[in-house]
Amino acid sequence: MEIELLSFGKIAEFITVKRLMLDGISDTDGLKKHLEDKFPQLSEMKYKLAVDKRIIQENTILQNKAIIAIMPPFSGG
Amino acid sequence: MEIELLSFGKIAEFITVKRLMLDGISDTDGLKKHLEDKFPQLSEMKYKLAVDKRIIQENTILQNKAIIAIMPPFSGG
Amino acid sequence: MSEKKIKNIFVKGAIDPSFIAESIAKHSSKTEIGGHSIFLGQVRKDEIDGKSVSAIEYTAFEDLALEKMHEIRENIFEKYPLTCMHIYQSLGTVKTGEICLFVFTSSAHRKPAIDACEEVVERLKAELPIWGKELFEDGSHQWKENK
Amino acid sequence: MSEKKIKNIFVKGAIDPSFIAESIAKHSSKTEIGGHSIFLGQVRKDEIDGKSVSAIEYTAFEDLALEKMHEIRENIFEKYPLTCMHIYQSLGTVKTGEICLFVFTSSAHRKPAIDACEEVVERLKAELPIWGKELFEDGSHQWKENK
Repeated sequence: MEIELLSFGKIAEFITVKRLMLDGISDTDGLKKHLEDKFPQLSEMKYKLAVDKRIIQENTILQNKAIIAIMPPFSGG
Repeated sequence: MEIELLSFGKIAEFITVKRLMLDGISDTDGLKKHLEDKFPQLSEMKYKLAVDKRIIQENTILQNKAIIAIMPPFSGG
Repeated sequence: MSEKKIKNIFVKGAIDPSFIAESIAKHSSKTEIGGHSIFLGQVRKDEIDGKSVSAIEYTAFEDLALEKMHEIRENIFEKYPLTCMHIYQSLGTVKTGEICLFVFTSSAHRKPAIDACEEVVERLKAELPIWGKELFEDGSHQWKENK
Repeated sequence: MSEKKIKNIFVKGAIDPSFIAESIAKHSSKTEIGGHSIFLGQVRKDEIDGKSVSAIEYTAFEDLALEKMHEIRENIFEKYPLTCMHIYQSLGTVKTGEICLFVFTSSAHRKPAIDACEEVVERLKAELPIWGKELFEDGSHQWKENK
Protein backbone atom coordinates (compact mmCIF):
# COMPACT_ATOMS: atom_id res chain seq x y z
CA MET A 1 0.00 0.00 0.00
CA GLU A 2 1.20 3.48 -0.80
CA ILE A 3 0.28 6.58 1.15
CA GLU A 4 0.94 10.28 0.68
CA LEU A 5 2.53 12.13 3.62
CA LEU A 6 2.02 15.78 4.51
CA SER A 7 4.10 17.04 7.40
CA PHE A 8 3.78 20.43 9.04
CA GLY A 9 5.54 22.81 11.41
CA LYS A 10 8.42 21.40 13.38
CA ILE A 11 7.71 17.91 12.00
CA ALA A 12 8.30 19.11 8.43
CA GLU A 13 11.89 19.79 9.48
CA PHE A 14 12.69 16.11 9.90
CA ILE A 15 10.01 14.24 7.94
CA THR A 16 10.53 15.38 4.40
CA VAL A 17 9.46 12.23 2.58
CA LYS A 18 6.23 12.76 0.62
CA ARG A 19 5.30 9.18 -0.19
CA LEU A 20 5.62 5.99 1.79
CA MET A 21 5.26 2.33 0.83
CA LEU A 22 3.74 0.41 3.71
CA ASP A 23 4.10 -3.36 4.06
CA GLY A 24 2.06 -5.11 6.70
CA ILE A 25 0.64 -1.87 8.04
CA SER A 26 -3.11 -1.45 7.77
CA ASP A 27 -4.11 1.22 10.27
CA THR A 28 -2.96 4.46 11.87
CA ASP A 29 -1.67 2.79 15.06
CA GLY A 30 0.65 0.71 12.89
CA LEU A 31 1.64 3.78 10.89
CA LYS A 32 2.45 5.75 14.05
CA LYS A 33 4.71 2.98 15.31
CA HIS A 34 6.42 2.79 11.92
CA LEU A 35 6.97 6.56 11.78
CA GLU A 36 8.23 6.76 15.36
CA ASP A 37 10.73 3.99 14.67
CA LYS A 38 11.90 5.68 11.52
CA PHE A 39 11.91 9.22 12.99
CA PRO A 40 12.77 8.95 16.70
CA GLN A 41 12.16 12.72 17.22
CA LEU A 42 8.49 12.09 16.53
CA SER A 43 8.15 9.80 19.54
CA GLU A 44 9.34 12.60 21.81
CA MET A 45 6.63 15.05 20.83
CA LYS A 46 2.88 15.44 20.70
CA TYR A 47 1.32 15.16 17.30
CA LYS A 48 -1.96 14.37 15.57
CA LEU A 49 -2.76 12.60 12.36
CA ALA A 50 -5.34 13.53 9.77
CA VAL A 51 -6.46 10.92 7.27
CA ASP A 52 -7.81 12.36 4.03
CA LYS A 53 -8.21 15.76 5.70
CA ARG A 54 -10.02 14.46 8.78
CA ILE A 55 -8.28 14.70 12.13
CA ILE A 56 -8.49 11.29 13.76
CA GLN A 57 -8.87 10.67 17.48
CA GLU A 58 -8.67 6.88 17.41
CA ASN A 59 -7.14 4.07 15.41
CA THR A 60 -8.32 4.21 11.78
CA ILE A 61 -8.01 1.74 8.90
CA LEU A 62 -5.86 3.03 6.06
CA GLN A 63 -6.83 2.80 2.40
CA ASN A 64 -4.35 2.69 -0.45
CA LYS A 65 -3.50 6.24 -1.65
CA ALA A 66 -4.62 7.73 1.67
CA ILE A 67 -3.31 11.23 2.39
CA ILE A 68 -1.88 11.33 5.90
CA ALA A 69 -1.07 14.66 7.56
CA ILE A 70 1.31 14.62 10.54
CA MET A 71 0.68 17.69 12.65
CA PRO A 72 2.47 19.03 15.74
CA PRO A 73 0.48 21.09 18.28
CA PHE A 74 -1.28 24.02 16.63
CA SER A 75 -0.05 27.55 17.20
CA GLY A 76 -2.17 29.81 15.04
CA GLY A 77 -3.66 33.11 16.11
CA MET B 1 -30.10 77.77 52.56
CA GLU B 2 -29.57 77.98 48.82
CA ILE B 3 -28.53 75.09 46.59
CA GLU B 4 -27.63 74.79 42.95
CA LEU B 5 -29.52 72.19 40.90
CA LEU B 6 -28.19 70.28 37.89
CA SER B 7 -30.71 68.05 36.18
CA PHE B 8 -29.95 65.58 33.40
CA GLY B 9 -31.60 63.42 30.76
CA LYS B 10 -35.35 63.00 31.05
CA ILE B 11 -35.37 64.90 34.35
CA ALA B 12 -33.96 68.02 32.67
CA GLU B 13 -37.19 68.13 30.66
CA PHE B 14 -39.32 68.97 33.69
CA ILE B 15 -36.88 70.30 36.30
CA THR B 16 -35.46 73.39 34.70
CA VAL B 17 -34.89 75.50 37.80
CA LYS B 18 -31.18 76.00 38.49
CA ARG B 19 -31.30 77.35 42.03
CA LEU B 20 -33.48 76.50 44.98
CA MET B 21 -34.05 78.22 48.33
CA LEU B 22 -34.64 75.57 50.99
CA ASP B 23 -36.39 76.35 54.28
CA GLY B 24 -36.37 73.73 56.99
CA ILE B 25 -34.59 71.17 54.79
CA SER B 26 -31.19 70.05 55.94
CA ASP B 27 -30.47 66.74 54.19
CA THR B 28 -30.98 64.86 50.94
CA ASP B 29 -33.96 62.85 52.23
CA GLY B 30 -35.72 66.14 52.93
CA LEU B 31 -34.68 67.49 49.53
CA LYS B 32 -36.00 64.40 47.72
CA LYS B 33 -39.39 64.73 49.40
CA HIS B 34 -39.47 68.43 48.53
CA LEU B 35 -38.58 67.78 44.88
CA GLU B 36 -41.06 64.92 44.53
CA ASP B 37 -43.84 67.12 45.92
CA LYS B 38 -42.95 69.91 43.59
CA PHE B 39 -42.33 67.68 40.52
CA PRO B 40 -44.70 64.67 40.76
CA GLN B 41 -43.09 63.04 37.69
CA LEU B 42 -39.92 62.57 39.72
CA SER B 43 -41.67 60.33 42.24
CA GLU B 44 -42.65 57.96 39.44
CA MET B 45 -39.11 57.29 38.27
CA LYS B 46 -35.78 56.01 39.48
CA TYR B 47 -33.14 58.66 40.03
CA LYS B 48 -29.94 59.29 41.94
CA LEU B 49 -28.53 62.39 43.56
CA ALA B 50 -24.96 63.59 43.53
CA VAL B 51 -23.88 66.16 46.12
CA ASP B 52 -20.90 68.24 45.06
CA LYS B 53 -20.07 65.71 42.32
CA ARG B 54 -20.27 62.66 44.56
CA ILE B 55 -23.06 60.17 43.95
CA ILE B 56 -24.74 59.51 47.28
CA GLN B 57 -26.18 56.18 48.35
CA GLU B 58 -27.62 57.29 51.70
CA ASN B 59 -29.05 60.33 53.38
CA THR B 60 -26.51 63.18 53.40
CA ILE B 61 -26.43 66.52 55.22
CA LEU B 62 -26.61 69.50 52.87
CA GLN B 63 -24.37 72.53 53.15
CA ASN B 64 -25.31 75.98 51.91
CA LYS B 65 -24.31 76.45 48.23
CA ALA B 66 -24.21 72.66 47.67
CA ILE B 67 -24.41 71.56 44.04
CA ILE B 68 -27.04 68.84 43.68
CA ALA B 69 -27.24 66.75 40.51
CA ILE B 70 -30.50 64.89 39.85
CA MET B 71 -29.79 61.97 37.55
CA PRO B 72 -32.13 59.45 35.89
CA PRO B 73 -30.79 55.92 35.12
CA PHE B 74 -27.62 56.08 33.04
CA SER B 75 -27.68 55.09 29.38
CA GLY B 76 -24.21 55.71 28.01
CA GLY B 77 -22.28 53.39 25.75
CA MET C 1 -1.48 55.30 37.61
CA SER C 2 -1.52 56.67 41.14
CA GLU C 3 -1.20 60.37 40.39
CA LYS C 4 -4.58 61.94 39.76
CA LYS C 5 -4.39 62.62 36.03
CA ILE C 6 -7.95 62.62 34.72
CA LYS C 7 -8.06 61.59 31.05
CA ASN C 8 -10.83 62.79 28.81
CA ILE C 9 -12.97 60.12 27.16
CA PHE C 10 -15.51 62.31 25.40
CA VAL C 11 -15.47 63.01 21.69
CA LYS C 12 -17.87 65.22 19.78
CA GLY C 13 -20.16 63.19 17.52
CA ALA C 14 -19.50 59.78 15.99
CA ILE C 15 -16.20 57.89 16.26
CA ASP C 16 -14.67 57.46 12.82
CA PRO C 17 -13.36 54.01 11.81
CA SER C 18 -10.18 55.71 10.58
CA PHE C 19 -9.60 57.00 14.12
CA ILE C 20 -9.87 53.39 15.33
CA ALA C 21 -7.33 52.32 12.70
CA GLU C 22 -4.92 55.05 13.85
CA SER C 23 -5.33 53.93 17.46
CA ILE C 24 -4.50 50.36 16.50
CA ALA C 25 -1.54 51.38 14.33
CA LYS C 26 -0.02 53.40 17.20
CA HIS C 27 0.43 50.16 19.14
CA SER C 28 2.78 48.56 16.63
CA SER C 29 5.74 50.04 18.52
CA LYS C 30 4.55 48.42 21.76
CA THR C 31 6.07 45.06 20.97
CA GLU C 32 5.28 43.55 24.37
CA ILE C 33 1.60 43.39 23.31
CA GLY C 34 0.23 40.07 22.07
CA GLY C 35 -3.49 40.76 22.04
CA HIS C 36 -5.93 43.65 21.66
CA SER C 37 -9.59 43.52 22.58
CA ILE C 38 -11.94 46.14 21.18
CA PHE C 39 -15.59 46.83 21.84
CA LEU C 40 -17.52 49.21 19.61
CA GLY C 41 -21.01 50.46 20.33
CA GLN C 42 -23.03 51.25 17.20
CA VAL C 43 -26.30 53.20 17.16
CA ARG C 44 -29.10 50.78 16.34
CA LYS C 45 -32.10 51.69 14.22
CA ASP C 46 -34.62 50.39 16.73
CA GLU C 47 -38.30 50.50 15.80
CA ILE C 48 -40.72 51.53 18.52
CA ASP C 49 -44.45 51.73 17.72
CA GLY C 50 -43.67 51.91 14.01
CA LYS C 51 -41.18 54.77 14.42
CA SER C 52 -37.48 54.34 13.65
CA VAL C 53 -34.59 55.74 15.63
CA SER C 54 -32.56 58.04 13.39
CA ALA C 55 -29.88 59.09 15.90
CA ILE C 56 -28.96 59.18 19.57
CA GLU C 57 -28.06 62.43 21.25
CA TYR C 58 -25.68 61.90 24.17
CA THR C 59 -25.24 64.18 27.14
CA ALA C 60 -23.25 63.61 30.32
CA PHE C 61 -22.45 65.04 33.70
CA GLU C 62 -18.93 65.32 32.35
CA ASP C 63 -16.91 66.12 35.47
CA LEU C 64 -18.45 63.31 37.46
CA ALA C 65 -18.24 60.88 34.53
CA LEU C 66 -14.52 61.54 34.05
CA GLU C 67 -13.81 61.13 37.76
CA LYS C 68 -15.76 57.88 37.83
CA MET C 69 -13.99 56.66 34.69
CA HIS C 70 -10.65 57.48 36.32
CA GLU C 71 -11.61 55.33 39.29
CA ILE C 72 -12.70 52.46 37.02
CA ARG C 73 -9.47 52.79 35.03
CA GLU C 74 -7.37 52.51 38.20
CA ASN C 75 -9.37 49.48 39.39
CA ILE C 76 -8.96 47.75 36.04
CA PHE C 77 -5.21 48.39 35.89
CA GLU C 78 -4.88 46.96 39.41
CA LYS C 79 -6.93 43.91 38.50
CA TYR C 80 -5.47 43.00 35.07
CA PRO C 81 -1.91 43.08 33.68
CA LEU C 82 -2.71 45.48 30.85
CA THR C 83 -0.29 47.31 28.62
CA CYS C 84 -2.83 49.97 27.66
CA MET C 85 -6.46 50.96 27.79
CA HIS C 86 -8.22 53.61 25.72
CA ILE C 87 -11.84 54.67 26.02
CA TYR C 88 -13.86 57.02 23.84
CA GLN C 89 -17.54 57.88 24.28
CA SER C 90 -19.46 60.15 21.93
CA LEU C 91 -21.33 63.24 23.11
CA GLY C 92 -23.84 65.04 20.92
CA THR C 93 -25.58 63.44 17.97
CA VAL C 94 -24.58 60.05 16.54
CA LYS C 95 -26.63 58.70 13.64
CA THR C 96 -27.79 55.10 13.27
CA GLY C 97 -24.99 52.91 11.96
CA GLU C 98 -22.31 55.16 13.43
CA ILE C 99 -19.95 54.27 16.30
CA CYS C 100 -20.66 55.87 19.70
CA LEU C 101 -18.34 53.91 22.01
CA PHE C 102 -14.79 52.60 21.54
CA VAL C 103 -13.12 50.59 24.30
CA PHE C 104 -9.63 49.27 23.53
CA THR C 105 -7.47 47.16 25.85
CA SER C 106 -4.12 45.49 25.19
CA SER C 107 -1.99 42.97 27.04
CA ALA C 108 0.88 40.53 26.52
CA HIS C 109 -1.49 37.55 26.50
CA ARG C 110 -5.08 37.61 25.28
CA LYS C 111 -7.10 36.84 28.41
CA PRO C 112 -6.49 40.04 30.43
CA ALA C 113 -7.25 42.25 27.41
CA ILE C 114 -10.49 40.36 26.68
CA ASP C 115 -11.71 40.30 30.30
CA ALA C 116 -10.76 43.91 30.99
CA CYS C 117 -12.50 45.14 27.84
CA GLU C 118 -15.75 43.45 28.78
CA GLU C 119 -15.58 44.71 32.36
CA VAL C 120 -14.90 48.28 31.26
CA VAL C 121 -17.90 48.21 28.92
CA GLU C 122 -20.19 46.86 31.65
CA ARG C 123 -18.98 49.33 34.26
CA LEU C 124 -19.05 52.29 31.89
CA LYS C 125 -22.68 51.57 31.00
CA ALA C 126 -23.71 51.03 34.63
CA GLU C 127 -21.71 53.70 36.43
CA LEU C 128 -21.06 56.69 34.17
CA PRO C 129 -23.60 59.52 34.25
CA ILE C 130 -24.28 59.61 30.52
CA TRP C 131 -27.69 59.74 28.86
CA GLY C 132 -28.78 58.78 25.37
CA LYS C 133 -31.83 60.42 23.85
CA GLU C 134 -33.20 58.36 20.96
CA LEU C 135 -34.36 60.69 18.21
CA PHE C 136 -37.04 59.37 15.87
CA GLU C 137 -37.45 60.27 12.23
CA ASP C 138 -40.68 62.16 12.99
CA GLY C 139 -38.95 64.52 15.43
CA SER C 140 -40.17 62.84 18.61
CA HIS C 141 -37.81 61.20 21.09
CA GLN C 142 -37.47 58.80 23.98
CA TRP C 143 -34.75 58.33 26.60
CA LYS C 144 -32.65 55.23 26.13
CA GLU C 145 -32.36 52.73 28.94
CA ASN C 146 -29.40 50.41 29.35
CA LYS C 147 -30.08 46.76 30.01
CA MET D 1 -25.54 29.03 6.94
CA SER D 2 -26.48 25.47 6.04
CA GLU D 3 -25.15 25.32 2.49
CA LYS D 4 -21.52 24.32 2.41
CA LYS D 5 -19.87 27.55 1.33
CA ILE D 6 -16.32 27.54 2.69
CA LYS D 7 -15.04 31.07 3.30
CA ASN D 8 -11.36 31.86 3.14
CA ILE D 9 -9.78 33.29 6.30
CA PHE D 10 -6.15 33.46 5.19
CA VAL D 11 -4.40 36.63 4.17
CA LYS D 12 -0.81 36.96 2.99
CA GLY D 13 1.37 38.75 5.56
CA ALA D 14 0.27 41.23 8.21
CA ILE D 15 -3.28 42.59 8.57
CA ASP D 16 -3.29 46.33 7.99
CA PRO D 17 -5.16 48.59 10.46
CA SER D 18 -6.75 50.35 7.47
CA PHE D 19 -8.26 47.01 6.42
CA ILE D 20 -9.77 46.75 9.92
CA ALA D 21 -11.18 50.27 9.57
CA GLU D 22 -12.76 49.36 6.22
CA SER D 23 -14.30 46.25 7.76
CA ILE D 24 -15.82 48.32 10.54
CA ALA D 25 -17.06 51.02 8.16
CA LYS D 26 -18.85 48.44 5.99
CA HIS D 27 -21.14 47.67 8.93
CA SER D 28 -22.63 51.16 9.15
CA SER D 29 -25.40 50.09 6.76
CA LYS D 30 -26.30 47.16 9.05
CA THR D 31 -28.40 49.26 11.37
CA GLU D 32 -29.67 46.32 13.40
CA ILE D 33 -26.18 46.05 14.96
CA GLY D 34 -25.64 47.54 18.42
CA GLY D 35 -22.25 46.11 19.34
CA HIS D 36 -19.07 44.89 17.71
CA SER D 37 -16.41 42.84 19.43
CA ILE D 38 -12.95 42.63 17.90
CA PHE D 39 -9.91 40.62 18.87
CA LEU D 40 -6.53 41.35 17.30
CA GLY D 41 -3.46 39.19 17.70
CA GLN D 42 -0.21 41.12 17.50
CA VAL D 43 3.24 39.53 17.10
CA ARG D 44 5.10 39.95 20.38
CA LYS D 45 8.85 40.59 20.58
CA ASP D 46 9.46 37.80 23.08
CA GLU D 47 12.97 37.36 24.41
CA ILE D 48 14.26 33.80 24.76
CA ASP D 49 17.79 33.21 26.04
CA GLY D 50 18.73 36.79 25.19
CA LYS D 51 17.46 36.53 21.62
CA SER D 52 14.51 38.60 20.38
CA VAL D 53 11.72 37.44 18.11
CA SER D 54 11.74 39.56 14.96
CA ALA D 55 8.79 37.93 13.16
CA ILE D 56 6.52 34.91 13.05
CA GLU D 57 6.18 32.88 9.89
CA TYR D 58 2.78 31.20 9.68
CA THR D 59 1.96 28.07 7.73
CA ALA D 60 -1.24 26.03 7.73
CA PHE D 61 -2.85 22.90 6.45
CA GLU D 62 -5.14 25.23 4.59
CA ASP D 63 -7.87 22.91 3.34
CA LEU D 64 -8.37 21.30 6.72
CA ALA D 65 -8.15 24.65 8.54
CA LEU D 66 -10.84 26.17 6.33
CA GLU D 67 -13.14 23.18 6.78
CA LYS D 68 -12.63 23.27 10.55
CA MET D 69 -13.24 27.03 10.59
CA HIS D 70 -16.45 26.50 8.63
CA GLU D 71 -17.61 24.02 11.27
CA ILE D 72 -16.73 26.43 14.09
CA ARG D 73 -18.52 29.24 12.25
CA GLU D 74 -21.69 27.18 11.94
CA ASN D 75 -21.55 26.19 15.63
CA ILE D 76 -21.08 29.80 16.69
CA PHE D 77 -23.97 31.06 14.54
CA GLU D 78 -26.20 28.36 16.04
CA LYS D 79 -25.15 29.27 19.57
CA TYR D 80 -25.25 33.09 19.44
CA PRO D 81 -27.65 35.55 17.73
CA LEU D 82 -24.97 37.21 15.62
CA THR D 83 -25.46 39.59 12.73
CA CYS D 84 -22.01 38.90 11.30
CA MET D 85 -18.67 37.29 11.92
CA HIS D 86 -15.40 37.89 10.06
CA ILE D 87 -12.11 36.11 10.63
CA TYR D 88 -8.70 36.77 9.13
CA GLN D 89 -5.49 34.90 9.93
CA SER D 90 -2.11 35.78 8.45
CA LEU D 91 0.02 33.29 6.55
CA GLY D 92 3.67 33.96 5.75
CA THR D 93 5.81 36.43 7.64
CA VAL D 94 4.39 38.93 10.14
CA LYS D 95 6.86 41.20 11.93
CA THR D 96 6.78 42.06 15.62
CA GLY D 97 4.20 44.75 16.32
CA GLU D 98 2.10 43.76 13.30
CA ILE D 99 -1.37 42.21 13.41
CA CYS D 100 -1.65 38.49 12.57
CA LEU D 101 -5.24 37.70 13.62
CA PHE D 102 -8.48 39.67 13.29
CA VAL D 103 -11.73 38.26 14.69
CA PHE D 104 -14.79 40.48 14.35
CA THR D 105 -18.31 39.66 15.59
CA SER D 106 -21.42 41.84 15.64
CA SER D 107 -24.85 41.55 17.22
CA ALA D 108 -27.88 43.63 18.17
CA HIS D 109 -26.91 43.61 21.86
CA ARG D 110 -23.35 43.47 23.15
CA LYS D 111 -23.23 40.16 25.01
CA PRO D 112 -23.47 37.69 22.07
CA ALA D 113 -20.82 39.60 20.08
CA ILE D 114 -18.44 39.63 23.08
CA ASP D 115 -18.94 35.97 23.99
CA ALA D 116 -18.79 34.73 20.40
CA CYS D 117 -15.60 36.67 19.69
CA GLU D 118 -13.82 35.16 22.68
CA GLU D 119 -15.04 31.66 21.82
CA VAL D 120 -13.93 31.95 18.20
CA VAL D 121 -10.44 33.07 19.28
CA GLU D 122 -10.11 30.17 21.72
CA ARG D 123 -11.37 27.59 19.25
CA LEU D 124 -9.30 28.95 16.36
CA LYS D 125 -6.12 28.69 18.44
CA ALA D 126 -6.96 25.21 19.71
CA GLU D 127 -8.49 23.58 16.64
CA LEU D 128 -7.06 25.08 13.46
CA PRO D 129 -3.99 23.40 11.96
CA ILE D 130 -1.83 26.53 11.80
CA TRP D 131 1.77 26.82 12.93
CA GLY D 132 3.81 29.84 13.90
CA LYS D 133 7.59 29.75 13.56
CA GLU D 134 9.24 32.42 15.69
CA LEU D 135 12.16 33.90 13.79
CA PHE D 136 14.95 35.45 15.87
CA GLU D 137 17.11 38.35 14.87
CA ASP D 138 20.16 36.09 14.57
CA GLY D 139 18.50 33.86 11.96
CA SER D 140 17.62 31.00 14.30
CA HIS D 141 14.03 30.00 15.04
CA GLN D 142 11.73 28.11 17.37
CA TRP D 143 8.20 26.81 16.92
CA LYS D 144 5.56 28.75 18.80
CA GLU D 145 3.28 26.95 21.23
CA ASN D 146 -0.20 28.18 22.12
CA LYS D 147 -1.17 28.28 25.78
